[in-house]
Amino acid sequence: MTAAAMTTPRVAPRERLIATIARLLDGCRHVAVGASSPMPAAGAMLLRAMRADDDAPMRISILGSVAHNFFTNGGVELFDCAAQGRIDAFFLGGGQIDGAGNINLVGAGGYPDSRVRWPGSFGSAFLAYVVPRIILFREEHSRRVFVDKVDFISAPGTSPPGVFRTGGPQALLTGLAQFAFDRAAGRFRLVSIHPGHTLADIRDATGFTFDHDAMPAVTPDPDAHTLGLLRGCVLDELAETYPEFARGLRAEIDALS
Amino acid sequence: MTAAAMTTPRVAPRERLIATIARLLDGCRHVAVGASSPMPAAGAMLLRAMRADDDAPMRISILGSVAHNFFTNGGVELFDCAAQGRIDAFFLGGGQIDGAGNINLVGAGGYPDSRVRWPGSFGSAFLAYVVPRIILFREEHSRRVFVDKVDFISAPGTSPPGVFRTGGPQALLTGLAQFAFDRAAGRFRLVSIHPGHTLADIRDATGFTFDHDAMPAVTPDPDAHTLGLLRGCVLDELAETYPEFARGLRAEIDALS
Amino acid sequence: MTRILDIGGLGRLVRSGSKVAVPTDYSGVSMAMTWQMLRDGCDGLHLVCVPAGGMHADLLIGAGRVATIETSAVTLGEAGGAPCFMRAVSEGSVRILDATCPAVHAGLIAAQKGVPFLPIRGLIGSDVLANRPDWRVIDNPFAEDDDPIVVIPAIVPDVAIFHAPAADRAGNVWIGRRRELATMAYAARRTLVTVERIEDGDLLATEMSAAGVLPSLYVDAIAVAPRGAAPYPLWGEYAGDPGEIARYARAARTPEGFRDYLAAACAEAVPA
Amino acid sequence: MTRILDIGGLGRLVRSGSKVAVPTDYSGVSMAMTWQMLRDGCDGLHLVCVPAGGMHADLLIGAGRVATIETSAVTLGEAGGAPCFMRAVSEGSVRILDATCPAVHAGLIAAQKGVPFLPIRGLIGSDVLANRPDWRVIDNPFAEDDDPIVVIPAIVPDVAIFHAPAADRAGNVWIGRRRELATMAYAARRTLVTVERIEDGDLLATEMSAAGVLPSLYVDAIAVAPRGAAPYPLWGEYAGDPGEIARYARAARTPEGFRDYLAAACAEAVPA
Repeated sequence: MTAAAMTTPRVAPRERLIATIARLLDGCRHVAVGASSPMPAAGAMLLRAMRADDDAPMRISILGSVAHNFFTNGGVELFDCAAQGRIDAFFLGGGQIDGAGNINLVGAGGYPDSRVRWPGSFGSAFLAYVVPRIILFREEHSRRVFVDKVDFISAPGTSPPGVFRTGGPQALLTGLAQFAFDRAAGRFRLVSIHPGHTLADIRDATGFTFDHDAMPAVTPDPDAHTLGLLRGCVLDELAETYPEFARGLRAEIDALS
Repeated sequence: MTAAAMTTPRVAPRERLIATIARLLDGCRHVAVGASSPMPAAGAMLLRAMRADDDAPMRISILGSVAHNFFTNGGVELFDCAAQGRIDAFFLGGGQIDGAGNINLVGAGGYPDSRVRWPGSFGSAFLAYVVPRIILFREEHSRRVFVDKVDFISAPGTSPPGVFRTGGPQALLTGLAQFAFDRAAGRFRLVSIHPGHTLADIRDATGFTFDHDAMPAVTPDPDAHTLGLLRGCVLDELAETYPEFARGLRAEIDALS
Repeated sequence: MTRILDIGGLGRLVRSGSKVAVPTDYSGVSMAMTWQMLRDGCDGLHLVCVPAGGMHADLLIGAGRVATIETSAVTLGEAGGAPCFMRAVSEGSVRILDATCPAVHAGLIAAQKGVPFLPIRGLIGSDVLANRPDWRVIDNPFAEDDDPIVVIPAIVPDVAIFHAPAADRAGNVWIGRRRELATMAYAARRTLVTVERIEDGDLLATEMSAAGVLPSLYVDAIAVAPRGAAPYPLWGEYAGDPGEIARYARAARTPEGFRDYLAAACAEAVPA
Repeated sequence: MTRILDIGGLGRLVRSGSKVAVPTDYSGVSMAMTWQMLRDGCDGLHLVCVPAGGMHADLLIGAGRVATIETSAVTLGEAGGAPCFMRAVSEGSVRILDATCPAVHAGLIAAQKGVPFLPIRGLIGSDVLANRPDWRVIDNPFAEDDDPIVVIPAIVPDVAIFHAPAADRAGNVWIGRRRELATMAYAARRTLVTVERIEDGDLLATEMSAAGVLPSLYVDAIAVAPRGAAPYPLWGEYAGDPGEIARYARAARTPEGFRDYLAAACAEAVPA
């Protein structure tokens, strides 16, 4: 271990994910996140804090929040706004995600009388088509989630030529790794593996095949400045909207030292 | 002249028109009138005053007015509201009106470079289809206005079967007479002639043929109670929105005595 | 003319078999009317969630009142999945019309505009579309090349039901920026609203207050129901009670637990 | 990020040949920007009146700045017809796209929703439709029998321009119930607003004020222009000046009278 590495502060896994989300959002002017999405919100808030000196600060719209709500035209405005091209990034998850970037928020094992039923597709069947940078985010990285073929397509990963589509998946972030989505190929490529895991771990936990380098990169840790922002103003800001989540993250950070 | 007739107050021509408009609106729950339509507004206000004791008072929406504006969704709400079937009556005029109930608010003599250009169709090309009781109102009764065939159809009087249409012209009121519109026949029928005019006058001034009884009725004068309302609370109310018009009408009334 | 009733009178205006539109959890759910409908016994409902359902939908489904649910999702948010909904869908005891949020809005806006349909992007290639034979794909008539586009038929609810902070005596309702509540009312044949309070003034009197008003023209009847959205929050008025929603989520995991919760909650929520 | 400029800076953001959307006479016309555009010399405009035009449209037409006008009407209201408009149409010196009010709204709402068109009832059998080859009639895909329905293509203005009472420093604009102003902004590539004043507070801070706000997200630049709608009225702020509009109507009856009025008014309206 080098001296430099020794002075690097220790990082909680969720801090690394939040910092990765911030990187994935780089260049966005307006990011929207769902009502119950504290990790994406944290990543967006972190990026905004990192860019506080820019003359065009990034907007963050948190659905269902009062404090982070720039919308005044009711529930339809998010979708209209996205269709107008005014939302650069949005996060989607899924009970199942397959190697072609299809996501399933509806249920597993048959339809309509699914063996396991999830809440439903929400806005995914629309937003995945019109938001340029869809980030698929699911912490649980298992063969239960990452399947060869989803049982129900809430939103397809790609569309054939001739189908209107200005957006789609760009990245997939999990508790184990970060992938990029190649829209032309309709496949994921492993970008980096989070510290402490191996390519074999990823393969074991993933039910679909994906492209990767022979020696995949390791997901970088956030630097000290970034961590300082995250543990300072970002965590404070987060606590206003997601008090429970912020408490949990703070406890995780405290446990590091 | 009978004693009864002698006690009937004298009536200004525009008071008679206003009272006729009130009769034409009988049974309406919601009447909308254009921004510059004091006569229709006066008729609607008169009917509302006559029905003040009803438990379901009639609504009047005056476009562009602040005091008589029940709308909060911008300029589109009138049209949405009409399409929902929530507006029972609306008034349309026209630079030309023909015997098939077609109206022209655009221009005479060629199109687009009309010899005489009028403002334009406004909402007529929509409202005439979806408001059940369209009342065509034009004080000037001349062959210039009432033509055999309009030069431009802003809104047709009737539509062929298969064309969605829940509304259309029901009556035509002019400075000389009142007509009913027969939608099945696509023709006007003379209902009554205003006092002081003859069938021959109407024929001379009308460029289209119309149905009529051999001895057409005379448009009745408003009774004393109705006139009292019109000259009292209705004129006061009218003055709030149409001060110029109310002043003129009051002068006309004063000149009677 | 908007009628001002008590909650019992409002409940009697909902008929069995009706298509009922209700808002999403943070928008102004009338839990007061949910309890009243559960007491009144109307059933065979076609529930339209605008655009997603929560505890209100789950309760009605659990009590067997819902024949069809049309929604982009049903969830208890932080408290997890909606147990009765998930059970009923898996058992096939409720018909599910899976949608996506903007498609629900599009259907209501079509009704608002008196048009038979509204076009919407997205959806093509999804199983959401594949399972909605009542939706259609047409060719964009303005495109030079093939450009398929989905069209959503108008959704005309028999009744729209929601909760808002205030109304005035004329029946104007303050909805603030929750304009989907207005869309529901425009689209519906009848609109029933519970409010925290009825105010003496005219909500249309000033430009400031008028901007957030659903005019009485679209409101058939109102009842006062203090804290009528709880345990859901009401914007600008009170926070939600996630503990109560979590308690419901735990109870409703079994049909028996649901039954007990329902009996206790109905008894408590509506004083005789 | 909304920029706060002076009226000259705002005017420079309008390019020749742009499709420019402006509101109707009682909705919040920016006469301040009309004068500025007349001074700045941009021309070849495609003017979209939402949904009808008045003195602002007539001035731009009279000054030869308008190549195409898309509108349901142009009128000076009580002061009669719009002289320059009527003259230009009769002479064929402006291209007129006659519409009907809800069709203009439909085109903008289609742009708001990112769909290529919106359907609309009415119009069939009218010469309005007959003279709009850019509109289409399709078969209602949900009808069992033939049911032709008109579809209006999206109207995407390059720039929307209007006047409002107030904005805050973040660029949120108070539009009250004049929601067509929001529709214009949603639909347009760029939105420029003149306001009576800029307020220090946050217009989104309270539910009451937020309900009538167009968020800064949709507002590119703002300039302060006191009495910027005059001689048109501004709701909640000041009445119109019908005498001035009548004076304009009389002057504009001849090209010479128009020219004199324009020169005097431009000089007066925009201090150097």
